[in-house]
Amino acid sequence: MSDTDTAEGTEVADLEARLSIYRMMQEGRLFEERARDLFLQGLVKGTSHLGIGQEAIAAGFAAALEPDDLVFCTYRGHVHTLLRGAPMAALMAELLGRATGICGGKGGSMHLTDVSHGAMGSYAIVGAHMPIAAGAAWAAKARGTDQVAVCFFGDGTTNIGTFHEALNLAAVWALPVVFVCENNLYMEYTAIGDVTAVEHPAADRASAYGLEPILIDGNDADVVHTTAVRTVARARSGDGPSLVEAVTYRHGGHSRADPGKYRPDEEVAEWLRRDPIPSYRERLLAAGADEGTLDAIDRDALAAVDRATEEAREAPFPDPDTLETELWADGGSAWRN
Amino acid sequence: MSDTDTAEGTEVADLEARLSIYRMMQEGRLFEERARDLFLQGLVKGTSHLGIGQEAIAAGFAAALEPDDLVFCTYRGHVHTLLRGAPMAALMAELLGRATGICGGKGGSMHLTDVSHGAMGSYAIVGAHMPIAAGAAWAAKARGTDQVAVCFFGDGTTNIGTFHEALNLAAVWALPVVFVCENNLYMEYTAIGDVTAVEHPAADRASAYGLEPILIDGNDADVVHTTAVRTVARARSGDGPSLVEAVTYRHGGHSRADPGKYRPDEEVAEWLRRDPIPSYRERLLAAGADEGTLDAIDRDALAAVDRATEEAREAPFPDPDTLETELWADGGSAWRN
Amino acid sequence: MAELTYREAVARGIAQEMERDPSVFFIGEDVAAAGGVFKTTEGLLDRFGPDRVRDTPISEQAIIGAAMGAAMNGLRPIAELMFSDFFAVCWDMVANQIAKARYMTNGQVALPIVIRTANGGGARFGAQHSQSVETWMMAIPGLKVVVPSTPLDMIGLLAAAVRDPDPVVVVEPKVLYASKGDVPDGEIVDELGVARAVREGGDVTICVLGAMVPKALEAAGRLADDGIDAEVLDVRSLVPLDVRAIADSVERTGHLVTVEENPRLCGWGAEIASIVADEKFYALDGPIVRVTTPHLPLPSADVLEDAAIPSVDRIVEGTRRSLG
Amino acid sequence: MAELTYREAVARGIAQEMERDPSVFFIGEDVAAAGGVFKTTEGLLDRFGPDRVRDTPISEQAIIGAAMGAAMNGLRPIAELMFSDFFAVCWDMVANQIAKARYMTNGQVALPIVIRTANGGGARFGAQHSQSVETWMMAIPGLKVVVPSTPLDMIGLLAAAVRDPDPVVVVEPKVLYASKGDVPDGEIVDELGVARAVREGGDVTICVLGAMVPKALEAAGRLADDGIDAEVLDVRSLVPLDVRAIADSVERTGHLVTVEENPRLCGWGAEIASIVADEKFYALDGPIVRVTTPHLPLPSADVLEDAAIPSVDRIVEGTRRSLG
Ligand SMILES: Cc1ncc(C[n+]2csc(CCOP(=O)(O)OP(=O)(O)O)c2C)c(N)n1
Ligand SMILES: Cc1ncc(C[n+]2csc(CCOP(=O)(O)OP(=O)(O)O)c2C)c(N)n1
Ligand SMILES: [Mg+2]
Ligand SMILES: [Mg+2]
Repeated sequence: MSDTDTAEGTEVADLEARLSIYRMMQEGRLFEERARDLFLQGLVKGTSHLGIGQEAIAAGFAAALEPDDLVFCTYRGHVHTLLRGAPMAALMAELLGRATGICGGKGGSMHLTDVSHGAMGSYAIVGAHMPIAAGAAWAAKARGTDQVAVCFFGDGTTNIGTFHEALNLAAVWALPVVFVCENNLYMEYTAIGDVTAVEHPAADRASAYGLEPILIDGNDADVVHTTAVRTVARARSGDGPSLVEAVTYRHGGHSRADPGKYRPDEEVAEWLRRDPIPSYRERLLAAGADEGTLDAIDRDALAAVDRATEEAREAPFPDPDTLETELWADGGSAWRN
Repeated sequence: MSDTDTAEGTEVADLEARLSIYRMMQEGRLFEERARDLFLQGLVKGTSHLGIGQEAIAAGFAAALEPDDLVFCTYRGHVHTLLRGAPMAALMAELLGRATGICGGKGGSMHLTDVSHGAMGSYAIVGAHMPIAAGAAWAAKARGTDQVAVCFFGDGTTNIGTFHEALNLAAVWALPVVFVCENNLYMEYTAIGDVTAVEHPAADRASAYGLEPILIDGNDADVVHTTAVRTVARARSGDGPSLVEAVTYRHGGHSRADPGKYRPDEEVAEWLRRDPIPSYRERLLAAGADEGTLDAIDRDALAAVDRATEEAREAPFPDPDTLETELWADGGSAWRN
Repeated sequence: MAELTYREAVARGIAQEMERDPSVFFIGEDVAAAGGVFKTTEGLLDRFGPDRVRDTPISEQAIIGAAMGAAMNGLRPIAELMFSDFFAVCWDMVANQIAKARYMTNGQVALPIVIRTANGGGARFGAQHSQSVETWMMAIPGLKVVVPSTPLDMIGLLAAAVRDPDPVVVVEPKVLYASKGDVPDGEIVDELGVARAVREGGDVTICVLGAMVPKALEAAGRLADDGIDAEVLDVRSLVPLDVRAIADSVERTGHLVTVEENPRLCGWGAEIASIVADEKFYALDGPIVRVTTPHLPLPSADVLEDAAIPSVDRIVEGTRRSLG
Repeated sequence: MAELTYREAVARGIAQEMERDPSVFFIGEDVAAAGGVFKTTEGLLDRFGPDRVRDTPISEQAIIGAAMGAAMNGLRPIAELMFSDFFAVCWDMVANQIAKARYMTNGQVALPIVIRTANGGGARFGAQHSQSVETWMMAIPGLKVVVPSTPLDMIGLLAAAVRDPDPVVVVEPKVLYASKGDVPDGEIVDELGVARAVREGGDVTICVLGAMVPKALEAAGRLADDGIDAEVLDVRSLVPLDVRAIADSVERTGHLVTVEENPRLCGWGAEIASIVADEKFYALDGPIVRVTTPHLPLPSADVLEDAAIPSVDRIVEGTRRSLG
């Protein structure tokens, strides 16, 4: 992408941090590949939306955040939630509809949430979380907490009303929030270019909110991380929101039901070549990382996924009585006396 | 306004057309001044929103439209509806809640509509009519009718989601619609600058939809008319939508309940000096119009308003039985057999 | 005669109407090239071309708003809302604009619009993709609402909706898409506002619609084993509502049960109950029982979702209780 | 003790809670500098400053979404929706996000949010600024809803709403803003979920709320002249609903009338009717009658609007009919 920022000229993180980014991408990838296998075995009942191929964005940002920062993501949010530190077994259990699931089975794949780790929810209505993230940032500012909110969303989301309302409010109130558009070129089955009035659905609209256009290679974890550090710092220092467009690609279809056949074969092949993980591995090796270290990360990630899978598969199904719990703060769901 | 287009260098309309624009502004003004008097006498029961001071926009556009073009406006829509050719007495009767009202008393001040004259409705939910206008334009294009839709809205409307959705759709589908932002600097009681991330709430956002920024002096009827001719022609020729920001001012408060005291006195005074009507009169005189002709227009306009008022005041109140008519196309409102 | 799935019936119904009337257009997200995320609209793009079958941006307010504007200017648009939960993001267009325009303008504006939508639970999609929202529409004056429960009804009611001069919401229970039924050849057109007794019986009236119809029938079968002869009325159309059919049935049976997938409060069952408790009070021989989802969002896990949505067991039990 | 208008009671209630709890913030359109378009929030900006009392853009989705996000991160926001009709433009935030978040996350997210709104007809504002939407909220699991009918209730229920850990919608009938009532000095806190008999009587139970309360009382007065002793229950809280108070009253009177400003179909009156037709069926001695606005948008002309909204006459007539 000629019009994309690169890491050139900007400091990349040190090797340790980059190894951690690598580990995060690998964990995300293996977790989702396992999730896909479990779907194929019929163990995940609902739908699910994988971010395989897009991990550099989640990892690059996750590595730039503090523990009490707040992340808001979408139905395509497994990796974002995991990389905030949510327990893997509880995430897997949620996909499998078990009692030990992170949401007790009430959420499912599209609603993974772990508030204790600042994973503030996966939202399944396109765009809804953008004003919500702005609101969390407003509270951070009002309370003087130094937190930053980060809100991930897709290219297709740039055409819905909440995108516009949230960006304007965040800009006017100078809120500490970073909006990150994961532009994977498609909505469900329709190419974003077919239904959008500008070429870069987020970056070309930044100026409508008085913001700098930021368009980056979302498959380059270093670039993403550098951008994350910069925009998060801007937010934390009180200078207000940013809107980042990170171009990427999902390797598979939109959701479990979708083989993704509407995409030209060459396009898919080209993006598989640009898989963010192997290329990052190469780069780290070139930067002096030890092959053994990387292999160990891979092994550990796989072992973690294996353990989580086993734990989740052995977990009990929810007690049907829990159906009627946790509508209200009193733990119940009574609407009458 | 230094960054505003002027009529300089562009052809203005011929004198006859300009006299007609003058007449339209004067009719609009006198109609609304009368409406205001009737409110003060307690004859109009609900609220009402006057466009006094903003007539140049309505007139400049009205003069550029064909009979079967379609106009969509807001609760501040008396003048727009009138200038499409809606019968004045029926508009006045609607304000007074009479049976002869243009909507039989069911609409009221905020919902003046005259479909037979292409006045496709006054919409009281901010922004709602923007996608609706786009839809009318879509039908025009689909049916090959050559119609253009024109949609008027306020500065405050640029921050609601429908603005964004409508502009994107209109641009992507290259619809024959002109969106006209009447930027009167205020929403209800809050200055638009206090809650908007850019200086020019519409013009600075045109590029987000791949459109040219068009910022004009909305109190100069010639400028408005020239812009209207150009953007309507563009729409009619199949080149797609435009977004026009016309800067203007309402002389009074937002609605009947509002004395408008939140505005600095000097600001109000300055804009009263820039009243679009007297200045246009001067300009027409300078351009060779005859004083007597202008006086006759004024007299005729006043006479028309007097007649309409009288007719409306003498009209009967609605028969309460009409309450239950016209929910459905069969004329009734039955929800059961 | 052919056996069609409910999903195929959607496409057949739309095609029938688009073929007949060139002013019928169809828009929605991923409906054209992809044939719809539920594969309900496959083949329409090929058959009617990109002018009449169009993919939209993810802009539900613009989709529904554009349908309204287009209807004001000579089209008869069919718009799809992919999941009925998304009515919430364009509720103003539906409830404040489309529903009110004709009345507010005293009949100047006719809005022959159809909005189709995939509704309800049972697919383990979680709370934001599983709602039953037919009552939302019913509560807004100016909207008509139908809920077809078979492929044949799907075609016939859709056709009636397209031909109706007023806005009609066609609610498609997503768990029925794979269900099958016989459909005669040729044009099929049904009528809005007509309920149908899918089982006749003299002991108790069960009002039901959509995905709950098969369950109510199964419950009636079980009750029959115990000598209770239930009449199962597929309400089919919420607005207009076939009050006559309901009242006549209760007049004969003396007992009423409503079965709905909605959360408990203010569902359409409450409306029917209130009508009967007024107009047929003296015919009633026992309490009116409403079987509903508890007043909760739908959970995702299958165990929990199954516990939430009315089951055959709960319909049987509710019906027994109505007998007093 | 002071005599306050309902409008003044709003500001007093908000001020009481903002004074008490620094995490209470207040946002909305024109609420700060201008003191609200209904002048319900005058003085709050001066008293609590622009950080805690903020004007927003015309972006209802952002207003309500921001309130939700802020509640997730330690604030107790109060958000104003200027007219309740505007719930339609942010319905997703209310119905799909705020209402469902706690349940979907199995209790991880607490949302102590209050949404205040001017509701209902009678002001000749026409169909898009006059709706009664309290039933919309009631139908969505996860929302609490109160409708204060006096200045004292306004303060007390608002305070209870602010202190409640769950989202509460406070519905303010706009025609009541100018009404007056005595309010004691000092802190006022009421309780959600408690109905109040504003008139006791043994012959028939009239359930009512908001702007219809004074009308129901007037109707009861007229009925008393004819020897009919009506109990008037101000329901006050739709969720939680004081079913016990309603059921106890019907147990004593044997007759039920509901009076609501909503259009006919699926209003809260239907829910109450269906509860009573089930749980108190054997106590009923006559049909349950619902008095509502006809199933129509509200027209603007005074003559028509007055014909639409339940009148004292219609309440009297409906009550007589309920007596069988
Ligand atoms: C308001 C709304 N409209 C439609 C959908 C259905 N839907 C779910 S995901 C999706 C595509 C979103 O595309 P994008 O924003 O690019 O995100 P991606 O899935 O590519 O990550 C659509 C249309 C939805 N969930 N919410
Ligand atoms: C969705 C919505 N929010 C709020 C309102 C209340 N309201 C009516 S007019 C208005 C101000 C609109 O300002 P602007 O768009 O600048 O138009 P103007 O009134 O200045 O012509 C507001 C907030 C509304 N009608 N609809
Ligand atoms: Mg995408
Ligand atoms: Mg304005």
